[in-house]
Amino acid sequence: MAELNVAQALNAALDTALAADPQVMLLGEDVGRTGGVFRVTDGLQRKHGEARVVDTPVAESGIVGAALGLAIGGMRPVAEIQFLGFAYPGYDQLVSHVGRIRHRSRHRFTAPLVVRIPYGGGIGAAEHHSESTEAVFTHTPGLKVVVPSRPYDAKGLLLAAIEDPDPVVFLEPIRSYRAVREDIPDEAYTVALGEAAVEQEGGDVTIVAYGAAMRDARAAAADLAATGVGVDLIDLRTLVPLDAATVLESIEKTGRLVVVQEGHRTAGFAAELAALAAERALYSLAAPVERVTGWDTVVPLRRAEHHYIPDAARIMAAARRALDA
Amino acid sequence: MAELNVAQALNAALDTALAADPQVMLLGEDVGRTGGVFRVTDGLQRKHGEARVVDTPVAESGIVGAALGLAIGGMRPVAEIQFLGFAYPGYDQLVSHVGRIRHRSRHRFTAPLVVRIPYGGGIGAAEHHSESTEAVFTHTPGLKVVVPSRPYDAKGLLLAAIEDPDPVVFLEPIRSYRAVREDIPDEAYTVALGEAAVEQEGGDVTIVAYGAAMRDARAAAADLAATGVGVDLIDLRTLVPLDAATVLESIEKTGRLVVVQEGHRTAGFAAELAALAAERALYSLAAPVERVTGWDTVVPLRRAEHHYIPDAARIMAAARRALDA
Amino acid sequence: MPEPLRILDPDGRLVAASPLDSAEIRRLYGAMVAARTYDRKCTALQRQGRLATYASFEGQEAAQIGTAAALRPDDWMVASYRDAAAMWFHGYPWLNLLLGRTGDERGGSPPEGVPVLPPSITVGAHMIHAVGLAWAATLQGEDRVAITYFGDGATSEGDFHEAMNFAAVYATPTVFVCQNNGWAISLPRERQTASATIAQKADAYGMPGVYVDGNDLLACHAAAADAAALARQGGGPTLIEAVTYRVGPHTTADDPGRYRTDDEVEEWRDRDPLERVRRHLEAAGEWDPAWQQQLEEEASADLEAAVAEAEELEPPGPGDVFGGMFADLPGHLAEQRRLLARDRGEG
Amino acid sequence: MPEPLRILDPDGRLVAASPLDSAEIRRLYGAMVAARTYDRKCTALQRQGRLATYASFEGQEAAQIGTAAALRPDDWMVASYRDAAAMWFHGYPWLNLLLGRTGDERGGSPPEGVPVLPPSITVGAHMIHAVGLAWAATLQGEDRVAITYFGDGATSEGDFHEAMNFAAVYATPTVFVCQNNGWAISLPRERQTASATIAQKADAYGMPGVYVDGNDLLACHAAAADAAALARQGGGPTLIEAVTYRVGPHTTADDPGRYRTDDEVEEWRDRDPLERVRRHLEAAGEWDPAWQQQLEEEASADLEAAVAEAEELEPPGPGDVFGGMFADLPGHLAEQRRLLARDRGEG
Ligand SMILES: Cc1ncc(C[n+]2csc(CCOP(=O)(O)OP(=O)(O)O)c2C)c(N)n1
Ligand SMILES: Cc1ncc(C[n+]2csc(CCOP(=O)(O)OP(=O)(O)O)c2C)c(N)n1
Ligand SMILES: [Mg+2]
Ligand SMILES: [Mg+2]
Repeated sequence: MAELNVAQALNAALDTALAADPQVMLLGEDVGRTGGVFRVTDGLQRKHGEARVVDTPVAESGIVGAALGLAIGGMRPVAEIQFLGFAYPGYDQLVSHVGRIRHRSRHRFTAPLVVRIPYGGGIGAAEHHSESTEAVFTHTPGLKVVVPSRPYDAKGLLLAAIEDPDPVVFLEPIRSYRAVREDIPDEAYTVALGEAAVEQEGGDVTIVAYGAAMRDARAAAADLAATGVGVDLIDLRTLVPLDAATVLESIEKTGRLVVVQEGHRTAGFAAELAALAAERALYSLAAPVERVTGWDTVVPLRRAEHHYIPDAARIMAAARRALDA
Repeated sequence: MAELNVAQALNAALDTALAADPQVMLLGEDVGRTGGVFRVTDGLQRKHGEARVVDTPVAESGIVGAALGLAIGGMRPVAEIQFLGFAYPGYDQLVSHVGRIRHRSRHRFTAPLVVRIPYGGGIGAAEHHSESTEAVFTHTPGLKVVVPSRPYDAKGLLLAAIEDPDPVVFLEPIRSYRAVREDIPDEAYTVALGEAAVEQEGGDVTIVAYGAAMRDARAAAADLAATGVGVDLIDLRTLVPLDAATVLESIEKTGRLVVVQEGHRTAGFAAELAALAAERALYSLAAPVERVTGWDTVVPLRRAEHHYIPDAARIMAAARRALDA
Repeated sequence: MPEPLRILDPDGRLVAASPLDSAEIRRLYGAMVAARTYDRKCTALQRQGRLATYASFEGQEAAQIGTAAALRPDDWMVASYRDAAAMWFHGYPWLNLLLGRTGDERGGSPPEGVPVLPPSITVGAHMIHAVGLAWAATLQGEDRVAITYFGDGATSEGDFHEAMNFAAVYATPTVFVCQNNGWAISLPRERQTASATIAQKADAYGMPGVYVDGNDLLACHAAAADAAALARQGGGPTLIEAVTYRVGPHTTADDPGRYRTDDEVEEWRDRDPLERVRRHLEAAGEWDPAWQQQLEEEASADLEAAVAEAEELEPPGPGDVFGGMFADLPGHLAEQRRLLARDRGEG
Repeated sequence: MPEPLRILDPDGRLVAASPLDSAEIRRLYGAMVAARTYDRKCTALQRQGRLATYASFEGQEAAQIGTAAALRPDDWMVASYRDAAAMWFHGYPWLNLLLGRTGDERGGSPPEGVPVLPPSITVGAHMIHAVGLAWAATLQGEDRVAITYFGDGATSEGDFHEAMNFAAVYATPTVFVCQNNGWAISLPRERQTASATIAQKADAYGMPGVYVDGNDLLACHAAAADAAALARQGGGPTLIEAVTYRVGPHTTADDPGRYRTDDEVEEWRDRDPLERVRRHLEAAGEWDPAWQQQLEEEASADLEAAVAEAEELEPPGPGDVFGGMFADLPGHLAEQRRLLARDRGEG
């Protein structure tokens, strides 16, 4: 047991995986000598060697494409893209090849790889450093999409992703890297992909969120609970495959759904959850679905970022509307 | 007036724009000498010269990025990507720069460009030639997304897109290129971006579709009408900015919504429309929203494509469920 | 323009020592004949509507068979839609190639142990996969090499650049074979890039580049054999530019008359890679019409059988559409399959 | 390694004829001093939490000012996050640069007529914009040139390759300036690519490549002047590799101690580009401490004023968040702005 934050828990997961399986390797920009710009891979090159923790040239398509070749060749690459805003040059490799090689070859060739990507805003970073475009990956066939929100899940989900026989896009909430600590078992353990966590139960309103937004969702849920409102708080943890059953069950109970998503609004993942409700839980809905999202704008820089990122106050406001409807 | 199909109407629009504005130019793979793999640019290089209708190397990021530079420099480039499946290498340029330069420079530098992209399946093409990932572009800030379904709109929307001061992703339904003909005015005209077309009115159920799916939606609507069912059939024509008012108005009238989308299901554009209904027309909904979509799979090749692409029968089945709910 | 590496001149005369004995040359000639038979058959089948669009490789047989013949059976191959000759020679069955062309993903699954990926339809993205495969082999202590085939047009894609750079930086055992066939659909080589040769691009990555007569079976074999040997010894990657020509249309959907002259095509027909080897063998008394006929008949028979087998296969069903995406069918795909059945009145 | 183009040796002695008269050298020296003053000020402001992360260009002043000084005022400039010296010299105000660093998009809007795009934060994608701008100028019959700045790491991106290829294929008047400062965050130049130099990559595109001492103001100016003249005459693009060094950390968030030695840094400090010019001027009796002090004081004063102006600006509001996306606010953004106001209890 050790008290670790998200970044440390991820580091522990990678260390565990590298120690346990000789096929596991890390590659990415600055993951080796400096241990990554967020220090998630800190010390791993020194411990596991330059052959298994590899600093790459600045070329995201090359990183993802090489990882695919490595995976087909029997390795278990864990690639890092430095920020989600720099993943787009590698998107073609993901959509055209990583997510398709199994299908294209009818299981003959497969891509057991993980692409780790720090995502999300809230730290007043430069342009392109605060993206939350997870919806694009959820719309990409053949990829699993995982978004931890807390240290314990971060380690367990990452180990599950590395073990998974299929490609996983693993999104790490930047502003949660060092926000909270949890007791983390020293040994290996997994948190199953595809299972949401019901963090809080209550009968009045369902709040669904994931990743970085969970902090604000938890704050809002706590405040609501304090005023006697019963909140079902769900951390999706995995977006693809989605744990629809857990979400639907809660909606059927509460009849009120608030979905929180930092990403852009149009065709974001919150839309998928709203659609789920409109398709499969319509008769349970007592109030219009509330989407609390980022906007269809560039994520503002430091001085205006707060106008973009959904915060506890906006989540509260949405929940109140749902309750008052 | 001339009877033209979609490909010819687009050719006429480009010819008109090239003749009217010396800043307009076309660039893309094989758009010049051969007139494009679908002949949409047929004859335009001979007529307007090699400087204005440019065959490019095989490099999609280069095509989009060069178009951006050309646009900032005062030109009105109309770039072609040969198939939507080959647009991904150029996606970074679209999301990171084309959609942002105006915002980044607070209107000092702008990107009045159009990226034309044939999209969608139904012709039994090779892998990557049947993509329908329009949702990705609708989730990309700063881009307008236009999808014509018929010859008249094809010319009018393309001319409006070329005139537009902002970047437009213009998706051309491959299987509709030569499917129908309409009388097209010889002179220039525009169809305003952001306005849906109500093609048929009826009080019982709302069917919303766009692009290639309109053919099947029309067939289903006709069959339903024949059985006495009143169908509101809406062709969105523009996905961003969305004509939400027209869709909501219809839902309020019919209480039943069927959304047709060839793209993958999860976080597709149909989800956005379902979310719209669940947020802003919930109390009008008399039946669960029905999404008729492609699946979260690779688009199957020729021998199995029919299992993927939404057809009139599936749209009918969905409408019947909505009516019987 | 540098002089391309050449061993067999257009008249079939050796201008350098042959790296292969005549038995091997006969074997490779037979393979070229079989490949051309396949190529012609596919074009014919497509005309009859029995195949989807087809991309002919006529004229490029020496570049493909010559280089592929320099490989070890366990070497990886990552090729494109126009490289059926190389893929087949390295173990990818005609049946699989034909299935792909009928529009059936099952073609993408070669027999277990055949180290050939399904053909890449996207231009440029696949070369880096060969870099990753070669890298994996090295990490696993194997001396396998990975060869990748691509065209002149593919060298304009950013992915070509990143693949070349990664291969050189990590000294992966990768052999890059660019078949410069003069055209990328309608774009001539000289407007694809302003460099005199594609081979010279290797220098930008600190890797050797070889400029080869792509219609010379022996020169292509020699260049690939040297590159594979260098790679196997840990010497890193090589770029081979095989100068050849696409005698047929880009695909059966293309009309080359719109962008090139028949004279140009005829000129290249006169440099036919099969004829060159045939002359060489004939001069050595190693070729006669009877053998030629036998080769063609055997190839046709094999292909007829493969076509029949491909066409007898039940078309893929919904199970194939959903079943290939993940190792286990996840809940959302099971649900979508159910929705399809329901729409079809089966659920 | 080839000998880099050099005019002023490390001791400030001319080893070739100077392309500039001493008045101009004094002007450029003053600019380098102002740039360094800005650079140090920004690092200080960042430590006080008044700026977001900052990327220092100390050591690269000659590469930036020398090349920028070879431009015509109407030439386009497309640069990166580390190129403030070049951008400022070409007309992009300190105020705009500082605003960007405070995290305010309004910094991205230089005064009308300043042909400098906001700095590129993504690595690699911006070079092609300079190709498009140069191409547009040609199409419009203007003889404007576009210069683009990028680092050694940027040359690994596919977009570098596509930009270089397009520029050469269309012979656009583009000047590519690679500041090889030895590092891409923690990756040393020799592991970024296996080629001996970056300049030699030009040959892959059939374009001239020039290898220049990037700490030599006069050599950088000469190389850029030649490239710009060639481009203006329709001679097409040139790649300039300016060999220099990033003396500071990658950004204020970086700890270079993790990947490089102080000795290496000290070695380069001794080759300081400002000191080199200072010695040259001093030897010619064109420099004295008083002038130095005056230069620094003037620069500080300008910067103080700019900082004050930047910090007095009202922070951007919701209007700025939504208002910059399109020429006219579309319905969906108006609706979203309304939703924000409603959540804030303002609607
Ligand atoms: C990424 C991508 N862009 C565009 C295409 C469309 N396309 C198919 S083949 C081709 C030309 C390729 O030329 P070359 O690389 O010389 O290969 P060849 O066809 O001559 O064998 C193009 C542009 C594609 N398949 N993939
Ligand atoms: C596409 C992209 N990938 C990664 C990054 C993260 N990043 C910022 S600077 C940098 C290194 C760039 O090195 P170089 O091109 O040499 O420029 P320098 O910082 O040395 O001036 C990286 C990897 C980025 N900004 N953009
Ligand atoms: Mg070619
Ligand atoms: Mg650098």
